[in-house]
Amino acid sequence: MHRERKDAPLLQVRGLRKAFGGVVAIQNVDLDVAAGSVHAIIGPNGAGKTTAFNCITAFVKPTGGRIMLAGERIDGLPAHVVARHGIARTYQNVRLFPNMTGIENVLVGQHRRLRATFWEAILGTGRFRREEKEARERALHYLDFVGIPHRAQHLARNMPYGDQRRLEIARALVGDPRMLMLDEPAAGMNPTEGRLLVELIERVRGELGVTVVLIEHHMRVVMAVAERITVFDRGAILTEGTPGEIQADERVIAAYLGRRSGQTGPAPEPIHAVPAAIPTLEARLA
Amino acid sequence: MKTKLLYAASLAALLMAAPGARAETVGPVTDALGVVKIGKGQPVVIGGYSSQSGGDTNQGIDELRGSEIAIRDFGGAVLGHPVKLAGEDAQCTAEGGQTAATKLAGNKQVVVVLGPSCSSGARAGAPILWRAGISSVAIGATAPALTAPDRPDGFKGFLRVVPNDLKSAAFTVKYAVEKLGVKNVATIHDGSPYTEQLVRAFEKDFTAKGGTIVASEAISPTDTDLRPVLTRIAAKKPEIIFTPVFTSSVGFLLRQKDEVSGLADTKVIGGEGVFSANVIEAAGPKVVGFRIVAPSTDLFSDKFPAFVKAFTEEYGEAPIGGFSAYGHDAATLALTAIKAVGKSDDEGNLYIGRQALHEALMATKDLPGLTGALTCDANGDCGAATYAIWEFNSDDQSSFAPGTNPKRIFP
Amino acid sequence: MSETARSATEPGVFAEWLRRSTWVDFILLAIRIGVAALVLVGLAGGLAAGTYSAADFVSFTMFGLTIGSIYALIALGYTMVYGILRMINFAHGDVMMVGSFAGLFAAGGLNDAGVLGAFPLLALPLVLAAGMAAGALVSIAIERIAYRPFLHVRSLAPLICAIGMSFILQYAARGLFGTRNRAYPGFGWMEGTVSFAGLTIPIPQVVAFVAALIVLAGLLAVVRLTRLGKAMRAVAEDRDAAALVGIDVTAVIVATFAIGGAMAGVAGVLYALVFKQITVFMGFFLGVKGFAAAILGGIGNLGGALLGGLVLGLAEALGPALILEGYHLPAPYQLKDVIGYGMLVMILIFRPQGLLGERLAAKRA
Amino acid sequence: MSFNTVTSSFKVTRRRRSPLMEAVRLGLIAGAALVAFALIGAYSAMDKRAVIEGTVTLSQLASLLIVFAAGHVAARDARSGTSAALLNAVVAGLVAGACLSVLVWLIMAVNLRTTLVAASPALAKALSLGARIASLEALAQLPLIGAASALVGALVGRLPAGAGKAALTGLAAVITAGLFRDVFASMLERLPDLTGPDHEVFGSAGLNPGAAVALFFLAAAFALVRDRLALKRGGVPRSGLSRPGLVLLIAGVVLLPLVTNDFVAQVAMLVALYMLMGMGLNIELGLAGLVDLGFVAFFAVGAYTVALLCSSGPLAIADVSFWVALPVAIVLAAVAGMIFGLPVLRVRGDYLAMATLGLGEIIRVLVLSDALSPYLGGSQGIIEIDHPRLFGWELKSPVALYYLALVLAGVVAFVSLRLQNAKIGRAWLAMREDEDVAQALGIDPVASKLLAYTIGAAFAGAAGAVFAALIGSVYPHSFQLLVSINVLAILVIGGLGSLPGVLVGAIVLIGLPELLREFGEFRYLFYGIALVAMMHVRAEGLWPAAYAKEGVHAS
Repeated sequence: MHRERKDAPLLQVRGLRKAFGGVVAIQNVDLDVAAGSVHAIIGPNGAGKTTAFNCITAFVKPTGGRIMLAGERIDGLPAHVVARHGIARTYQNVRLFPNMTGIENVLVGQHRRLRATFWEAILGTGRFRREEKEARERALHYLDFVGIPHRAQHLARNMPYGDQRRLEIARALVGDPRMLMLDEPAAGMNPTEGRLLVELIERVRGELGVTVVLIEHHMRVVMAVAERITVFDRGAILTEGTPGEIQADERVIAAYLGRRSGQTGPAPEPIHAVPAAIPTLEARLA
Repeated sequence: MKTKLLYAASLAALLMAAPGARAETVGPVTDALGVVKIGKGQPVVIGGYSSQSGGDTNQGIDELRGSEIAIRDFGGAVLGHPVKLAGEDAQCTAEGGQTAATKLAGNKQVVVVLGPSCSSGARAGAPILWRAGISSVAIGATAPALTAPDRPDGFKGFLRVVPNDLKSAAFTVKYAVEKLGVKNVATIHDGSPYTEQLVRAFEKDFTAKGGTIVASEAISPTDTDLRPVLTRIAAKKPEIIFTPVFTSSVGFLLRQKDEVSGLADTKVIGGEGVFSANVIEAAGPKVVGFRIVAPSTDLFSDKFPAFVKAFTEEYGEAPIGGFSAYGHDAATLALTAIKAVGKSDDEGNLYIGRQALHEALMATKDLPGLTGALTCDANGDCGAATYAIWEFNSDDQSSFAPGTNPKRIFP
Repeated sequence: MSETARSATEPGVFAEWLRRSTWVDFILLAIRIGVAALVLVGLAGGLAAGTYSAADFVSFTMFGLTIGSIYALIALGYTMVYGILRMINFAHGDVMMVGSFAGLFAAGGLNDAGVLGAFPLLALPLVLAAGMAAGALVSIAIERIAYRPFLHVRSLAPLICAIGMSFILQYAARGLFGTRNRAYPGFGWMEGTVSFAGLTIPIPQVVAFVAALIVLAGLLAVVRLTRLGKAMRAVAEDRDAAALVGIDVTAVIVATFAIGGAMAGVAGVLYALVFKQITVFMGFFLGVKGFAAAILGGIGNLGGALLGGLVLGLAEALGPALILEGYHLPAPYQLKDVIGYGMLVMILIFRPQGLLGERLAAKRA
Repeated sequence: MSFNTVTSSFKVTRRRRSPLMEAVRLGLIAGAALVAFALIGAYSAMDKRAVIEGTVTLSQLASLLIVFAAGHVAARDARSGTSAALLNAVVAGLVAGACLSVLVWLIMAVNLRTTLVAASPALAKALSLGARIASLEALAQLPLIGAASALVGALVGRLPAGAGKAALTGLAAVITAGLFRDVFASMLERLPDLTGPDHEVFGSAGLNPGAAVALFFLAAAFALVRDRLALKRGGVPRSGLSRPGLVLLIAGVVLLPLVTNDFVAQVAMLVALYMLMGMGLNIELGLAGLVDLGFVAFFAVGAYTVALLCSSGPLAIADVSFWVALPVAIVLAAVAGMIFGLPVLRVRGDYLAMATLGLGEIIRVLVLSDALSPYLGGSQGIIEIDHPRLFGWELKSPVALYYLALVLAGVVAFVSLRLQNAKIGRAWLAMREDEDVAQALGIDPVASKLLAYTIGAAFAGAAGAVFAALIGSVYPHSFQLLVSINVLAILVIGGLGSLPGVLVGAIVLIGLPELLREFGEFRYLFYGIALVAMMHVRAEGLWPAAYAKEGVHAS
């Protein structure tokens, strides 16, 4: 029912502002994410990237501005309604249901797809059973899609970190979102895992046709997958452009460097990563 | 197959569980409801159920302690067998009464049961006991319906030593109308079945005699500040306040009454639940002038102080309310009846017929008890039912002694 | 460009509210309106009935402030502990009962020793000290048994343990001290009354009210000015971070419990002085009321605890006269708990941060 | 002073002390426990109940066990050799016994009773064990008995594992048989009399001494044989409950009321009722994570609905069959759940606990009030409720009503299981684990909580309906806050989110205390101690939900 034109923006953010008490976390954020694209958000720690994510997914209430998904306003709606509009997300520090198994986690992700009513569940009707069976198959399919088919019966909290990240993506994808928002999906991953992640994101966009927005510090990953990049700095948008434009932008490098000198614990990767990412990008384009 | 077996088994169980005592002959005794045989040297088991936990704990513990003192006063034995009181907890709820009664009814050695404290428990419990052929002598269950002439068959085995609410209410009305000549009365109950019922009975009687109930208020037993409700009452200008609530509430009421303007001259009349030394402690100096409706014990006034003394020695504290005396009387009534119908054989075994015991209990006449002379009527009301108005005249707890403090002022 | 687009499509306030709201919001609004209507109709009816004189209402207010001071004292202890641990100490009311009994025995001892007669002014501090010491001890024991072992696990264990401790305290006290009502001694000078604005107020009630203020001031001083207070605030804010910067979290929590227990002891003794008699079962529901007062005022906020206590007391004293009277209900004071708890529920639903508190409920969630 | 004794017994700090000091400390702890036991009046009360007829009373047994445990612990210290360990135990026992001696002496020498009501001459007499009160002999025998008991405790600990366990099993069997005399005696009454009239197993209060000795050896032998068999099969002797355990438990639950008496059936009936409520709260708390302390309100709604619909009394609004009233009660309780749930469910955690507590109290006060008494009977309740009829049979006996409750409990368990494994059950679990994330996955938190609350309320309503039919009358006094606390405790003790846990919890918290109903005045004291102890020993519950177990093993 929602057919997106490839060129029209799927997500439109205008004048977004969020203040915690007197502290302004973000202001004047305008953001357009094209349907079917992979859009990265980068910026130093504390630049307001996750706050913007949280505003879009209704985790926090924006102080001002508006957010539209496919032309419909979604700001101010409760999180589950936003989710029902087709936004799914993952979290900076993985938030799975730790005491549920892999498949259970993915089944929860299908919550709004399942139609069987409460009474059908109690009576165990044919439709309910068919639907449950189909849901399980679908869950297994998505576990397979993200590359952890063997984790179906493991408790989420007992899985290795990388698998937890993948499980989180499977849980988000299984609900057929229009837009998937990944908050630092490559955090804590080694280069091999990073490459696999790039591949996964490509497939998400390519095979499933889901628009992807990601926050990422690993420039290798960002430059490999993003079509457009928005750079945040100190709560506002510094600039936006294609990976090539961003890499050439003096202000971006300055922002990273400037932060580096003033801050105690920023992401170590970016400074070296920005130049190092170029071959990867070229390889991809070629 | 398995399920069928189970079904058959449960049917069998249903049949077995079906009530109905049959005539039985054991030793020298034949009885329509069954016979309890007590071996040589074995104790005579008397059941008891009262509120041992929950909100009415004080009263329930008091009652069974009263019964224990009675057994001691009886020499601790009847017909050469020691007496054992098997006290259970009835919690002052219907389900508590039912469970305790079921437990007692399951014990074939239980001869008679004392209790319970509350009418709700009696309503659920007494029929269960009677189905097992066991008579019960209630201590604190005062609901009139329990001994009404049209009560269901299940309550035939139910007797009580505490007079029912109607009697005490009627006496209080008589005092208010004939002696005090008051027209406007306020009442307070605390939401317990006992106080509510008593207050309603009083209101009905009093209105019938031409009086006016100017305020009919209720509090909760956990309330500590009664001044708002007293202010409300004061606005209606009653001449007296009738409130059969328990010790804590009476304490707060009397202490706070004088802080409310307009009630200084209003007398408070309490119920027999506070016929104890503890109300003196609870109300402090304000107890002076407080009147209560309680059994007239003048015939046996030497007994009561002795009872309080024995009680205090045994349990470290004096009775908290007035109901321990009924506990004593219930036990005395039961033991006297057992003594009358028990038959021993040559080997020293004791046999007690249940029907015979019930008849002996019902036939009680002029038995001297702590609360007066006990006489059972055809419906199981055995209470002495001679009431008096007592007035406290000293705030010294150690002075508690019916006759001196509180002093009988009517009739 | 975006500026003009925004202003052109800016919907009205109502339309905006409608867009943002879900069915839950509609129902909550309906409840708000319903409750407000109930209260207003009752209020109008109550005032129109004219049962009470203005003097009566002044009296009601005074009664409310008295019981409110007691609630406030309990709430102060509650709020200290809750502010730090974010756990309900279900046994707090029973700690108060223990403090009350300790005060009673101390008073008995002092009386036997002749201290009461010789130095009547010394009696109150000594009795209070006994109550505080006992309260603090029991409270520390509760911390040790019910809270410390479960500090780092998210479970119901502390709640269950605290309920268990509440039973243990009540019934152990019943076994040890007996069931009877105990009269609390007055200390000569406390037996009198003072006249104020045409009212005759018994001195203990004034003492209770003043004590609530003093205790509040003392606690505020501790929390704001001392090292311990600083550590407490740090632990309340973030336990792990506090530990990282070298604060002995366990010691701080123990100290908090001790202070909370001591406050309960004060509440117990003052309660007994005002209401003159105590029993072993008196603590539980007073504790619940105290907690309600703490929530009402905004949990974790000391001033809020005082305010909440007074408001709750006033609501219970005035509510039946003002609101229920309007519905001509029989025995309206039997329903005063409906007003008290009703207020608690309404506050929790519509203003979980309480009258003065910050939005802790949401923050914690 | 009294408070110090209570608290000091809990102050178990792990500091290195010399073994002897450690033994003295243990002795003092045990002594404090003994003194507290005596001073709360429990000793005197339990002294009236014999465990072994004419030999050991319940209070003596409890005291012996306390010292036994102290001796056991004192001798456990790995640093010392056997003789030193035994010496430690003896010291601990001596000290513990001496504490009691001091108490006896104090009771007679000083009047403690103005403060401590139980410190009576009667207590001193009971503690003098037949000797002249507080005589030298009486005072001296207590430490000696203590030392002996502690020594036995130490010896049992030092026995080879199998033998020690067998001894403990034997002891446990004797104690169980003695404590639950009424249950076992009623079972024996139904069996043909094998032992003859002169060899009764049970006396009027407890086991007969001969039977106790026989039982001890039988149980010990059984334990030995079982362990041998288990070892032979190569398995480690298992403790705790397993799948066969569950089958046995269920079989016991179904059959026990058949082979015993009405009292056991009555207790089983109460257990089944609490199971019903427990499963309701399990949906709310175990699955959806909603702490509800006002649960009893829905129980009351169910009970009052049946009362109003099935009573032949004056307040009845209809006189229909129980089978018509039951669904109405369930639906009304569910509706009540929905009405209350809506506003309060936006509140979380402890706040929710308090909000629901408030709601429960509001309902109780309203039901009790004079304002509503023309409709609900006020404190006089509603009486003369008809018993259910089934094919012309009146379900009246506790056994019949027990099976009614059990069938309902079965249905409810079935529904719970089905829901747990459906979309809504997963949504509840997800909400409990992480509400924000669940919401971001499209789960409407209020709607799914509300559903949990409504279903929980419906189950409680069913329990209330059976309750009304069972008792035949309803009074507001039956719907106290305590009921809610009881149900909550059942869940936590049994294991949150676990259906078998509900069963186990109900048996432990409702069934066992009922069998000791005669000690009602100490019921809540022991209840409180049990709750605290349970949380310390096994906080995840007796029968944790399967996934929790899996987690424990895996991590």
